[in-house]
Amino acid sequence: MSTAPATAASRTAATGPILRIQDLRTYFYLPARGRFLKAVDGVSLDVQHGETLAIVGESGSGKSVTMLSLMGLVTAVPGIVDGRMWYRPAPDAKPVDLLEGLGRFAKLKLGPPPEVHKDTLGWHKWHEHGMSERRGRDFAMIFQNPRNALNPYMTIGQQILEAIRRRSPELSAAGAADEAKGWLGKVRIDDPGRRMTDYAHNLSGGMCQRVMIAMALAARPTVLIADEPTTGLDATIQSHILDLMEEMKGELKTTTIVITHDMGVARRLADRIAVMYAGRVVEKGPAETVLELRREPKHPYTTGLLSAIPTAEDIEQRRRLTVIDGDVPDLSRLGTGCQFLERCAVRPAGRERFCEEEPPLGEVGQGQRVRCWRHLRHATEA
Amino acid sequence: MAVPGGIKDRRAVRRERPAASPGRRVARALVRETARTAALLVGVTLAMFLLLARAPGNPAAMYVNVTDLTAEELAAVNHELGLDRSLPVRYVVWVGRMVRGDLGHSLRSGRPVTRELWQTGWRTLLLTGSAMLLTLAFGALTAYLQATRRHPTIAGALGTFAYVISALPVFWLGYLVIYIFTTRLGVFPLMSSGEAATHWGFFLLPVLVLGLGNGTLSEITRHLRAHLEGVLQEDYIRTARAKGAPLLRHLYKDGFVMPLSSVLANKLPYVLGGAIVVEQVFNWAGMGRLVWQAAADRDYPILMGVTLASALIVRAGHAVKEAAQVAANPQLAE
Amino acid sequence: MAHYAELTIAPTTWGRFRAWPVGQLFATSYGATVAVLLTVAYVCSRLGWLPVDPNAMDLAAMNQTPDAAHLLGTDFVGRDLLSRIMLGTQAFFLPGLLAIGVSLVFGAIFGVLVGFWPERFATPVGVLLQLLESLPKLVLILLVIALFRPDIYIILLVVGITNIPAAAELLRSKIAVLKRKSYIEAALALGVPTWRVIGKHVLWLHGRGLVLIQATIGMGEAILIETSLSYLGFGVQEPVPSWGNMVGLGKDYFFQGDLWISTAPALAILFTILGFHLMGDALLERLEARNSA
Amino acid sequence: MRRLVSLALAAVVAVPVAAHSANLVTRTDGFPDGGKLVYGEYGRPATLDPVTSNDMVGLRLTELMFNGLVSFSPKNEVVSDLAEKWEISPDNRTYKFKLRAGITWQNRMGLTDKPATADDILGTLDVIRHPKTLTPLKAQYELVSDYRKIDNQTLEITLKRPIVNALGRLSFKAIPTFVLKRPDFLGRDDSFVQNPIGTGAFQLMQTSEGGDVVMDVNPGYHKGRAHLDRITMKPFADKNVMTQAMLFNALDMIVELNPRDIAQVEGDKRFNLYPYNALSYVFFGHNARNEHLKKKEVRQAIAYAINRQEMLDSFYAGRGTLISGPFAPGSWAYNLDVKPLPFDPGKAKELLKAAGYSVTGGDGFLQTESGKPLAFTLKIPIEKENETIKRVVLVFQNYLKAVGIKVDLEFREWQAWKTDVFVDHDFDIVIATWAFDDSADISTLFHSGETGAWRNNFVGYSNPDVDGLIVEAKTTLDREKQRTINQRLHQVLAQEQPYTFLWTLTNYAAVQKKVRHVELHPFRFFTFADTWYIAKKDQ
Repeated sequence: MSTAPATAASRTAATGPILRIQDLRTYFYLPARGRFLKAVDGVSLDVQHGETLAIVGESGSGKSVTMLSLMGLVTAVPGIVDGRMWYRPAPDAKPVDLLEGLGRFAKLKLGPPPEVHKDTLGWHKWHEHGMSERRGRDFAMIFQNPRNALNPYMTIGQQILEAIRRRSPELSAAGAADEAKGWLGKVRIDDPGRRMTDYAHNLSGGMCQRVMIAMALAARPTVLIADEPTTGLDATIQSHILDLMEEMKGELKTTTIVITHDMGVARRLADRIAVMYAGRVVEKGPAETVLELRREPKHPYTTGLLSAIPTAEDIEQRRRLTVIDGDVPDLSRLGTGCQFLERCAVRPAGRERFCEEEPPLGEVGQGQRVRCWRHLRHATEA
Repeated sequence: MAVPGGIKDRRAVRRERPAASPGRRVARALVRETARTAALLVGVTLAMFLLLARAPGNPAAMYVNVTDLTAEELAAVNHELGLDRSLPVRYVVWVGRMVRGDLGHSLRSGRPVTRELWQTGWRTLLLTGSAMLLTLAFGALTAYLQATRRHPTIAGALGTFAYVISALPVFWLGYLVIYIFTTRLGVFPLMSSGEAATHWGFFLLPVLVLGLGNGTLSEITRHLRAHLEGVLQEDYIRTARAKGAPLLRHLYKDGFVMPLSSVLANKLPYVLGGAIVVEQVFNWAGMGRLVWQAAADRDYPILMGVTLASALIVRAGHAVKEAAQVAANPQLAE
Repeated sequence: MAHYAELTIAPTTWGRFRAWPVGQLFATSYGATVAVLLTVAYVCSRLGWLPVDPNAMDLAAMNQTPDAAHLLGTDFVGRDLLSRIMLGTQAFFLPGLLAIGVSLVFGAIFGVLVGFWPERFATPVGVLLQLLESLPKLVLILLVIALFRPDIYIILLVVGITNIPAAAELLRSKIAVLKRKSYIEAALALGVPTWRVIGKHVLWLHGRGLVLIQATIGMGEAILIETSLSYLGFGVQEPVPSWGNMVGLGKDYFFQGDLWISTAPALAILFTILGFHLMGDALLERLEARNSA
Repeated sequence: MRRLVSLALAAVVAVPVAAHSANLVTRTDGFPDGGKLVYGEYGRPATLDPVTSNDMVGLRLTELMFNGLVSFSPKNEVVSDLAEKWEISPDNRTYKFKLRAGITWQNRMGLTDKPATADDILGTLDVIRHPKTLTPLKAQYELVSDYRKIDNQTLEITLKRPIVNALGRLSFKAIPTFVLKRPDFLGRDDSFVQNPIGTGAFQLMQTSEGGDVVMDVNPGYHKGRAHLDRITMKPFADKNVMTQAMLFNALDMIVELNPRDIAQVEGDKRFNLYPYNALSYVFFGHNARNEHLKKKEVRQAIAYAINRQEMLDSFYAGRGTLISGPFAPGSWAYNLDVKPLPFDPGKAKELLKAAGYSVTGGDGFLQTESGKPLAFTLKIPIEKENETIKRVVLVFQNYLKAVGIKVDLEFREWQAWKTDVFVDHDFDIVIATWAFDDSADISTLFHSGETGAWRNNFVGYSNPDVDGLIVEAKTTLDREKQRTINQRLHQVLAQEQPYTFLWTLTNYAAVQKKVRHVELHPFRFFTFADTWYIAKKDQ
């Protein structure tokens, strides 16, 4: 695969991306149906230092599973079966493959029908050892519905201190407590001293999410992953959380990956955007180009997503909302060819026959890639 | 774009005083539990008293050879034992004394009931307690291995062992164990001959038999495993793993303390019953033999004392459960 | 090496059954065979089709190990062990069902009462249940036997009653979980009459699982209690056979090397209870798996 | 005095034979002192003092720790104990006892060499007779009219009427009444009951929480200190485990070996077996109030229908003797020429047909013409270790079925069984054991006047000439005359069969070979324990 051209040079003096996911495949086996659920089917993504990448797509597109695979939190069987994840701890350090050695424990035979041989015990030991060192140090994560994500049996203070202790064990008890209060203050929680002794059920959803953010950032991760951070919160709290995240982005310059289905969130936070559909990346590129509705080239799915957002004008004239008809495909019954074909409204005139074959994620200019024959030349074309 | 000063959250304002410390929460739970136990004890002792009064037979037989006495002599004996007074009077007298800690004297040995209960009771408690701990420990270990699929072979073996041993009747298991370990291998001494070494050897066998063989092992293991699997899917466990925090620190309260304490409270009466059988086979001088003799002799004070003691043990089980669960789960206390 | 491969054809019910984890496969089939064997033994003994007359004594052939005449050997007065073991099923079959029935019915009633109307029923029912639980079982049964006849129905009735708290607690905690899921409130809000909600949603849909557990574990427990009591001499009395009193009589010959007399009935107890436990757990896991799949 | 017991327990006082013998002062048998003996008992003693103790385990312990005025020789002759010598008045009613010099109470609880005086002996009698003292001895000593102290060393006891074996009756154990909480009577709340002081060869050292009773040698014993240093009693709840404990050298002796284990212990060269014939016998009691059982032919038929020798051989390995009448074979009143009814099912059927049970019902059991079935319920008490009794009753049921009599077994809890049998007389047949001290006194068993509630004639048997014989036997003083009357009674009852008389079992004590010179008293067991010894090398 060609390396992405250095973009937004000013912000990223790095020679290469902080994180490069290459051809990641994460399958789940459904014994009742005897088939694989291909949640992530060959995803490749890059993230530059300090940059915020937004992964956008409907639920069931595999965006969350991609991140869970990165974090090593996928325990379902057979889990990660193929791919590499190059991670560069510091801008100038040599990249390390987080999935190095996967081949010894899980062999994937792609041919229809796909087969996986997995040494469960060995995989488990390797997987647990490999990732557990980096979680909470290099990578930190924030989750959806924060109140359930906080441990109901431990006070807020204990949970934040745990993250701080893991990062800097040398701190004294008082020092750690002060830092914890500092972080609570930074995420705009009132009276942090008293809050330390509260439990998750004493706080509101918004407050819990702030605690989650404080806890994640307290670990000073090099990469922060936010999985639908604002979903489920009501509008006002949602915008406060986004403001907070924007402020943190500016202040700490942490590389962030945001997973969301809400284009508004993506527009607010993202430098680059990747659109995922049916376990694959169908478009990725700088936020400006991807999000501009009328700018071509663009993947029909992205266009559908953008046009589904009602503008003020639409509301005024009470126009019917445009919808992408059809439904998200069943990931255990994916056929060959372009996955978006049934729902695609803009089939390339005269070249529909190409859609029988799945288009590659081809370069269409300025760091932008699209997986659609409307913009790519087919090998057989003259 | 600075966010206006800290957002006052409606929910936080409503609760003024700080969350009660675990210690105070446990204290409140124990007070509630003692009150409930007191009410229960009256009910239990009254029920047993009525049952005893209706049961045929008369303790006088322990004292004299009844068939040699004339009717008046027998009446004199009954009067001496206080059996001729009306039922309500006897109950009120008993409760009156019980409240002051005097459970009366055993009609058989003349020793105060409290001493008889204590001398035999602590052995039964020791046996039942350690057996209960063994059952819970085994169950927790097996459930953890099975739920986390860590060592499938060991987990499978322990699981099968749990199923087989808890289907074995404990009264037969006791004999089998004695036959194998003592008669054939001579490993365990059959009686404690005073020195500490043999005493512990003598103690280990009944605890093992009651701990593993009381018939609840497989049920407990399955209950713990189902509960643990549920907890492992909780969001906060995923957060804990994302934070790289040690899993057990986040898991132990909801995954172990809560289910184990409720299993302890539910299964304690059952293991206590099993202890009665094991005591007999292993010649363990516990409350079992006391109950046996007292029921046959209609030794009313001892029977009432035993009813009180076993009700207290069962309630103690519940108190431990309440205390543990309130200490672990802050939401329970409010 | 675990091996996962996609089936090209859609799985049939047999395919789905085969997909069950091996543990559950063995457990259910083992449990089913035990249940069948038990019912066959019970029916045969009821109809009197037994290999040898269970009460025929032969003082010359006491405590014999299994041979041609007596497939499982003879007991302490020379009676055939196999037919007595088959007859022994009568000791716990109906009484066991009675005990389970009692604990289930009353357990359900109390469970629903406390589950749905905690403010009104929690304390009165709670105190009653804990009263039942705190009574010392053994002393209670001793006195009941003294008062009435040592009849196994009465004894297992007492056992059933003392098991009500466990069943009630099981159902109450299940209702508490269901209520948090708020679809019960939704059904009530839609105007579905309360008893239908309780009947269909709680008792039928979710109750089945609990009934299953209580029935299998309950039967296992009923057998264990019946045999323990008969072993101690308080349950089923001679000449009616029960696995418990057969082990009890056999134990006295244990140390003299005649292990077999008590081992045969003990193994019968083992395999039967094992069958109930395995089947109960396996079916429960299927039920839970189906709910959460 | 008789006592109906469940089969695990047995009788009270023993048989006297009138004879004098010199009393030993110092131990001259030359046996070594030292060594410990640990013995096993099935069950625990209620109390440890001779007055309130009412179970065999307790009685054996009091034999070690206490002394009576007189005791018995290995040949069961009355010998001196606390009383050095005694004179009997011509009318056989007044007995003057001269106490042995130098008898002291055991040095326990603050007592040091306190001499035992006539006051203590008479004080003991006061305590026994006091209404507030609940003791089995009260009935036994109601025949004492009065007693007085002559001086510190001599006392006189007068009986209401002369009886044949008076001396044996006066072998109650003396207790130091001055240490009692209340000097005039002994309640079970008195600590003496669990912490006794006596004059016996061994004194209580401690009772452990587990129920062990540890007794050390009493250095000041008036017959010279016993050879053994310590005797410990360990209670067991399971007879099989007790035998295993002995086989594993955790016990040196078992008082009453489980019949099933006799063969195994006999084969083991480490142990000696000492048989002793408890004066008791086992029988099936038939309720004479029952319409079928009141006919003599039916009762006889039952006796003919069962093969007692086969039962004795297969269940007790033949260790016992069959009896034909209401006396234990060892007793002097047993009529040897009355043979037990033979096993003859044919004769049994004839008797039943003669008694009018000619019709055989559908179920194979006999009925009268009017269709009343010949069916009985056999009530048996539930006890923990009654496995042998179950064998006997099952086989009994089987034998009777062979001759067409239907028997249903009904097990009842022990106290409920006694209420059914002794108060409501709600039974057809029962199985039980009579245990005797004076084997000739069966008066209350068959006399028609003794059929009320809690009376010994619970079967309700009444036969005028049997009543006559009983009264005659009770009133004669002449032993020979009493023997012929009893033998006549034996003959009549052997025919009348109010009971189906079964057998008297031989009990066996198993003792480690290292314990030597073991003499056992058939009933009190430890009477000669002071002469037992353990060789130096084995201690």
